[in-house]
Amino acid sequence: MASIELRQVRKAYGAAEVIKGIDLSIAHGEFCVFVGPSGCGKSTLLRMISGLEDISGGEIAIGGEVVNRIPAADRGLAMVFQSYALYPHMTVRQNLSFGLENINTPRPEITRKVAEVSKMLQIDQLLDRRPKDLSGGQRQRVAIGRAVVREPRVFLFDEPLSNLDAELRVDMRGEIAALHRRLGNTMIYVTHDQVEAMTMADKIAVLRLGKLEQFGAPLDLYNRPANLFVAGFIGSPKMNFLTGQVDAGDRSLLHLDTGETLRLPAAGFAQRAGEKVTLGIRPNHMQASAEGPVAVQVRSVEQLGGESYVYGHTATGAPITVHSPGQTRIAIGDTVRVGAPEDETHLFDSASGLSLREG
Amino acid sequence: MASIELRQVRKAYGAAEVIKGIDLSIAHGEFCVFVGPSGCGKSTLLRMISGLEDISGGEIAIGGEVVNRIPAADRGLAMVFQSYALYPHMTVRQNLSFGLENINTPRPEITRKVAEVSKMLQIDQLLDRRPKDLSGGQRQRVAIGRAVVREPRVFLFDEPLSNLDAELRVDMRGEIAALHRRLGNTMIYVTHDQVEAMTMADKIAVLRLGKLEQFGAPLDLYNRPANLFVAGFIGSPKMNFLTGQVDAGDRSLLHLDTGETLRLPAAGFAQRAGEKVTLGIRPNHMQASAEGPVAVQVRSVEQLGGESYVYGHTATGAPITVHSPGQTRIAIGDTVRVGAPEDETHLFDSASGLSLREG
Amino acid sequence: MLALQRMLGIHRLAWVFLLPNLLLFGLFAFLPVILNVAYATTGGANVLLADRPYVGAENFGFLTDCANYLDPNSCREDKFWRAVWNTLWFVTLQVGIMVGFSLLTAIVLNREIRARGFFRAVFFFPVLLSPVVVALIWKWILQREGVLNAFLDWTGVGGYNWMVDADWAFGWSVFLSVWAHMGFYTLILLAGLQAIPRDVYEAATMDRASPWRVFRRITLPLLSPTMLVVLVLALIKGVQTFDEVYAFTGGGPGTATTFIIQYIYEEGFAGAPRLFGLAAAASLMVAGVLVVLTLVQLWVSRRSANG
Amino acid sequence: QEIRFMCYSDGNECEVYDDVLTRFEAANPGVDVVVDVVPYQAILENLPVQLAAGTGPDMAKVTDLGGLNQYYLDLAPHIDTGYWDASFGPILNWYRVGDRQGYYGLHSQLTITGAFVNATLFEQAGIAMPGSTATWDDWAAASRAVAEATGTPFPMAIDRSGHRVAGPAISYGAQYFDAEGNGSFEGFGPFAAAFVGWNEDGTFARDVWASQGGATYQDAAQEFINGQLVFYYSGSWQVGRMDSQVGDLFDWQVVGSPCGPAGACSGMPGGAGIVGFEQTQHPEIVAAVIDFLAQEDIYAEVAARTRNLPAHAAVASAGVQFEGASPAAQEALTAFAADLADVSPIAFAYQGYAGNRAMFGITVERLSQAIVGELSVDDAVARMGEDLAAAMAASQ
Amino acid sequence: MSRTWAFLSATRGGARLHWTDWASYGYLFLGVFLMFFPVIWLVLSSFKTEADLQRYPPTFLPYQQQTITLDGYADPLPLFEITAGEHAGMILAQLRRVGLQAQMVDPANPEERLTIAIADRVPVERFTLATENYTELFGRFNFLLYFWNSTFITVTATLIMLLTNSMAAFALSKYDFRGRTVVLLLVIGTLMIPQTVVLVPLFLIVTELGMFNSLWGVIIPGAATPTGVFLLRQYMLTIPDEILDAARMDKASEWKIYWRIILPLSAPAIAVLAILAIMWRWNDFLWPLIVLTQSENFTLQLALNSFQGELQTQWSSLLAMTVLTLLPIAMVFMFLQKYIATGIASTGGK
Ligand SMILES: Nc1ncnc2c1ncn2[C@@H]1O[C@H](COP(=O)(O)OP(=O)(O)OP(=O)(O)O)[C@@H](O)[C@H]1O
Ligand SMILES: Nc1ncnc2c1ncn2[C@@H]1O[C@H](COP(=O)(O)OP(=O)(O)OP(=O)(O)O)[C@@H](O)[C@H]1O
Ligand SMILES: O=P(O)(O)OC[C@H](O)CO
Ligand SMILES: [Mg+2]
Ligand SMILES: [Mg+2]
Repeated sequence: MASIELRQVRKAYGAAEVIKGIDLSIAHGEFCVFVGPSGCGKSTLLRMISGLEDISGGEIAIGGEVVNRIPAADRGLAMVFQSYALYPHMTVRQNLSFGLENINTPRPEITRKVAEVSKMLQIDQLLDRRPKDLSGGQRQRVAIGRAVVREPRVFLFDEPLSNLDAELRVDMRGEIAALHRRLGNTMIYVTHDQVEAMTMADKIAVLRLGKLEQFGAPLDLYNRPANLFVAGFIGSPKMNFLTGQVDAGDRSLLHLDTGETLRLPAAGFAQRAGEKVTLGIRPNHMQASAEGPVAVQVRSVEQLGGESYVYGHTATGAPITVHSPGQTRIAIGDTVRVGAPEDETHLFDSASGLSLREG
Repeated sequence: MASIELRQVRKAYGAAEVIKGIDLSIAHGEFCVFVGPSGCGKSTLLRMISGLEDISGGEIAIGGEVVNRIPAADRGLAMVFQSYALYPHMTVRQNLSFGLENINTPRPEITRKVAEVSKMLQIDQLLDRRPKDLSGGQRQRVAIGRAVVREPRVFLFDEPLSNLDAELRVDMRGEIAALHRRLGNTMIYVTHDQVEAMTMADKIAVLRLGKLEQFGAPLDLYNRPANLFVAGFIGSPKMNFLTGQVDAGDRSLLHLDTGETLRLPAAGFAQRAGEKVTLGIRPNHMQASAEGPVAVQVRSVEQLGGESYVYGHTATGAPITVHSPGQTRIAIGDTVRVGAPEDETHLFDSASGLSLREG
Repeated sequence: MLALQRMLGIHRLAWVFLLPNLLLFGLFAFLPVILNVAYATTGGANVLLADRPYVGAENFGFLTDCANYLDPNSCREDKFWRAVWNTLWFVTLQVGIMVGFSLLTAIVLNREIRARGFFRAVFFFPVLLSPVVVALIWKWILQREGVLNAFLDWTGVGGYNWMVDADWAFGWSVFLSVWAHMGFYTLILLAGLQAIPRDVYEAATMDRASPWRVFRRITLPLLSPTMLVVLVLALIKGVQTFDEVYAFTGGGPGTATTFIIQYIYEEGFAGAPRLFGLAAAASLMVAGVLVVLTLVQLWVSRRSANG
Repeated sequence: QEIRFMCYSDGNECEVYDDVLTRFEAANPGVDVVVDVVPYQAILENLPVQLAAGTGPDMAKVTDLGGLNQYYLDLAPHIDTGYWDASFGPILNWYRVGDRQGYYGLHSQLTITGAFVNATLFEQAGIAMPGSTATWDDWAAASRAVAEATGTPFPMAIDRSGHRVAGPAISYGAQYFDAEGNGSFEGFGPFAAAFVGWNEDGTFARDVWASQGGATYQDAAQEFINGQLVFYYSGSWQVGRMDSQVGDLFDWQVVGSPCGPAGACSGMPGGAGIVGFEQTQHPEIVAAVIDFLAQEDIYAEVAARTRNLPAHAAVASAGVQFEGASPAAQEALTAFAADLADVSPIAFAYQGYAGNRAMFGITVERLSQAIVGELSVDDAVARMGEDLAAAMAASQ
Repeated sequence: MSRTWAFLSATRGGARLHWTDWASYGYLFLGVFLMFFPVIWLVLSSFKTEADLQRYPPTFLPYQQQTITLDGYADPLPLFEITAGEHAGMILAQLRRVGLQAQMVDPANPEERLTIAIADRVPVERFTLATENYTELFGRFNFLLYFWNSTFITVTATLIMLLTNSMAAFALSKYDFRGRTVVLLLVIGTLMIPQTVVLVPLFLIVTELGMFNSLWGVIIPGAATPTGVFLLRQYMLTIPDEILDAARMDKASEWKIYWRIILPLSAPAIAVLAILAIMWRWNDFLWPLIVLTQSENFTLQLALNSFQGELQTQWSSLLAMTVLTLLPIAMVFMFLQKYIATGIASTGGK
């Protein structure tokens, strides 16, 4: 059993506390993704789970057993380092087989597994090269291979696909998912890629400044973000935020700071009259139409071919992104009016940032 | 002037040729993005332009002057390394100011510029740390800062945003674009991110196995890919390909290998009767509808919240991806019929892979 | 090993790695030093400690009995103080020159040059020669009718009797010991240079650093662990310079090139009677000074690593 | 039984011993005498330590004759002491110290200091050589004149060794012993002053004494061999070298030791001897081996083959036909042997004095300092006395 | 010529020479002259006869006077060229020299005796290698035995030293434990006492342990050199800890990490230390001299120095022996120096 339990885990470098008491419980066989802004502590947390980093406070349990004092080598995990940390003096083949040799795998089996994994990662042509003779993406794949080949009870991946091209990334995503299905082991996966997070995760943990902001299934996070931060962080491009004040009388009317007025969803949110709130609308729910309640000054337009992004800002300067399928005819400098279906909006308390969603 | 001209540039490591004769001409002030599968030679090409890597054959000219024999330091470029290559013994501040000191920038100006750049990259809190005390993304930002702070005539970026979170990445994209506008200098940018490539580039160079496959404006590449490879590589998810044979009599009828028959665009392509061709349709142009001509067996479905992907395959096993806005109700195991508007399809010669587009 | 590792825990495991070396050390390095202290506090000319009378600090007193430490002639043991001052001068010159040239050589040899192996060998070969042979070679070259004078005569500058001139003899001693040992430090520095990742140099190139600045700001700081080895060893070995200069000048003319180890050697081993106690006491005084100097070096290097 | 003989060579001595000892082995089945040839440094520096630690060899060839006395095996019980007394006489005293007055060593290699002269240079200059009673001053004047006339760089030279200057110093009045028979530098001043003066005025080759330091030994044989030196004061052991290396370059001859103002014309005897050590497991065999080497025929053979002056009275008086020696060498060795008669009793006693090594060292160091100007002659002589006092105090 | 020039004037990459390359080559050739010329001269001198070695002014190449064997004369006669007088320009053989005159004969006409002033003749010399300096060595003592002893001592002591020192250096550089600084200071501290001084105490200890006159008495104390620990530790400090972390994640035991990661990555420092250790042990003289007194245990260095007597040193034999003992380590150096250039070009990561 390889469930992972974090209890009030803390980490400080000298005076600087970078992990500030995290509670997290990952069930056996679960695929958990860590996301969060750069520098929020994802890698640190991973290294603490792996046993490479000392724990300043709290407890980590793997499979029910507290592992605080168990050395990294004995925790039965494998890890892909963000910086790869390949063995520079070994060939790709040796990099891949080193871990297997350490657990006394018979030679033929090592050969078989290395062949299998290198094929899966499309590095089978490179087995006799040293890391220094590889491209960045090839190195990254070796790093993945080194962890994968050992089939441990827990995998820790630290941004394993960041240097791969889109196609390869899709392939690798598929391979990792397949591996997860086949081995049924626990995986913790750090990524900055929204698509990876959303598609691979059973659960996503959103971290920020060393604290856990929300932990849940991907669509839950997307559909019911617990606070402004999660709402802004999950989903790309970022959710648009409009601040305003709930009408003193009519709880379903919102007076934006821009002076414009919007209708709020009739139910589902617990806004009180007169409260300062923030309305969140995802770019792809923004629709440009003549009747849109909010005027947006277009600052730039990105045409991706199959879809396009319009960037602009409201009268008070709040940035607004509109994402629409196909290629758009809106141009820089235009003023467009936008709006969104009421049931696709989110409402947050402006002061605390917490979602006002009920239930 | 900082135009960059590559003429039949080649690079071989011993017997292995990794750059196989590339001709490319980047105008002064242009923002050129290199894309291509991992290991195709992007970094190598960048390093050759920078002067860090010897050129096995051909010529490189910067600003009209052949620089083959000019040492890297004298070429007036700045580069963000894929591996960062930060100075491990210097603080972030020193890392950033080193280049300025080398060109004898006055102290106060160094201080000012470093402050400015570190603020832009959101690393102003970290100026007194050493690289080893930074997170991966923070290191990457220092690497960007080190190049940016010097404001050279040409920038070379090697996957500079790969380890940043989505929001930061959007910010940085914006900053780099702004920098480009402000300095008006030439930039070469390697990325695996479709969005970056499409949104930032004036021109995109698509590389594959050391050769240039296509070079042009982003939407040109998207709308008029020169061959199957570019068509598949630009745009994410990948374009769907269906192989078949043009009807012996009616040039606008295509008999797919699956046995199904499709209508081809009436004009714009130069297919000949009886020719073996490949039809390309982007996932977001694929529409699931009862009348769709092609039957697809659904293998998996990804729900991203704002959009969803359906993966499946045709009767002959060709993979098909359907991208649709919103959350879909198609489930694994379903068979759906799909089709696409005729004018959103691409046609390629199956044998050579070249586009059959006319003009 | 894994079992042992679990039993001890990683931090105590360090001692397992240290054990074989510490055993050897304890017996063959520390113990002799302890015995040395015992010798320093005993007198007489007997070899076996059991036969030697305890004299306390008498040996130290004898060595430090001086009216004016700057004037050896005013000291009871004038030879010791002459040797001390000579050594001091010698070390200052020799360590500076040697480390400078070793570094230069290592950097040149680390470049992408042709026939690297040959050139490395060239600079290392003198290290392989025994001190006697080193001295012999340079005596041949520098003697009154030696090669150098033949050459100088030929150029018209005219020869010179180098070996009877105290200053020249001293200068040539410095030269000769640099010549003989430079290869040693060059080799160590060469290995140290290899530990600097190449991509950092590439970054510096892109940052338009001049060769000098690359050296100052990249090479030197990143080489500092190795530089520390070289500096500490050069200092220690410099103070302990003996054989080749002894074979070269015998310490002369007069006492111009008599260094502290020669004093120790002649008092304790070569001379008659053999004053082991005096030699041991002198060696402990030298060691004491060296310890202080080394601690200063360590401290400086740690400070520059942090600051 | 295995006997270990630690031997050092100046030429072929150890080879010759090894060879003649095979005869001893043949005569004494079961005995194996192994000759371990070591550098002289091992004898000088390591042997005493090994002896002190009880790990010394059974026998050795040594030069610090009196200094190692405490470890010597007394051969008396195993030998015919009468024969030894008759053969070696007073030389046996060199191995005796204090109340240890036994029979300890076979003096295998007798040496005596004396001068080599480049006869060809004299001939070229047309100057006659001073006679056998000539003084150091006579020789200095003559050598200077020859050097000047022939353009030779150096008139005279003397090895840098306390042993070498002992003879001349005695001729100048050095006493070397005080009233109690302890070492002393009484009377050394005049020679020191004269010698420093000669070094200053270029009569003596400054290079020899002034280019070295400490107690290191330095000879001037190379200068003599190259014809750059008129008068070279060294010793009988140089004959072989002169013979083989001067070759045809010029004629040289041995003139013994000049006389000094104190009346003596003394050289200094010396040499090495073979001794046994008390630590040995087989004292009687060791004694037998040494006694075997002391037998007249063997001794004569070894002396002839190693071209050493014999210390054995009978062998000496019979004369030795040195093997492979040219007529010039034979003549030179004979001249040296004849010079033994002139050796002053002080010199003889000094060679047998246990503290002489310390005194040799002190002489060289301090005299050199005076020559290079680090000390005045008076200071140097005073320091010599102090050094000696300190050394004597330490070795009590 | 132009090819040589192209070879010399190009860096490895093939690009044109930068001024720093010129400076480098200049420095190197100066180095060859200063560092290597004396060594070459030493080698050539080992082929000179003892008499030639003493000659002023010294020659670079070994020369020997030519001789001729003539009928009627038992020994070969030395040849001279006559520079002045009526026979100027002739090559004559000398019978004997008497004072300032020499009796000579014309080899073409051995009957007639000529009298020549010695100032008018110069010896006819020719480049000749005195190979007997070498051949005599082999006859003189058991070269192979001493070679074996030296080799055994060198190899064993070097291996023990490399193993124990690198283990200790690993502990001192990659672990944080209490007492680390103390151990480090002790290690460096022992460097301070000159070897000459501890020779006697060390000798007593070795004797006490029963290793006197045994090769192990040279091997074991020789392996306890603090220099190696210090050198290796400082080098190991530069190996990124992250690679060790990766190995720990790969379930490598600490021993495995030492053996498979640290050792190979320290290859340059290990190579340096190996070269130094081999050189130290091979050239070691003072210590074997005191521990080994029996000829069957002698090393080459002891044998080499047995040419140093009290009054005379046979330089020709000593030089020949020096060159012979130099050859093996010179070859070892050439072999090992390659490994000095196997550093971490990049750490295999970011
Ligand atoms: N020293 C070398 N010897 C042989 N092949 C090498 C060497 N260095 C790089 N290569 C190969 O050259 C090719 C191009 O490498 P390059 O680093 O340019 O790729 P890239 O396009 O930057 O890839 P990535 O996106 O993964 O960074 C790769 O296939 C790589 O394996
Ligand atoms: N030795 C250290 N001393 C002080 N602060 C440190 C040290 N190491 C890391 N940090 C800080 O801890 C924080 C967390 O770092 P961590 O590497 O876990 O970030 P991350 O979430 O992985 O970021 P990224 O996405 O950029 O890789 C960062 O802000 C970093 O600056
Ligand atoms: O002064 P030394 O050392 O040359 O001694 C000379 C010898 O005793 C002569 O036999
Ligand atoms: Mg990280
Ligand atoms: Mg790359």
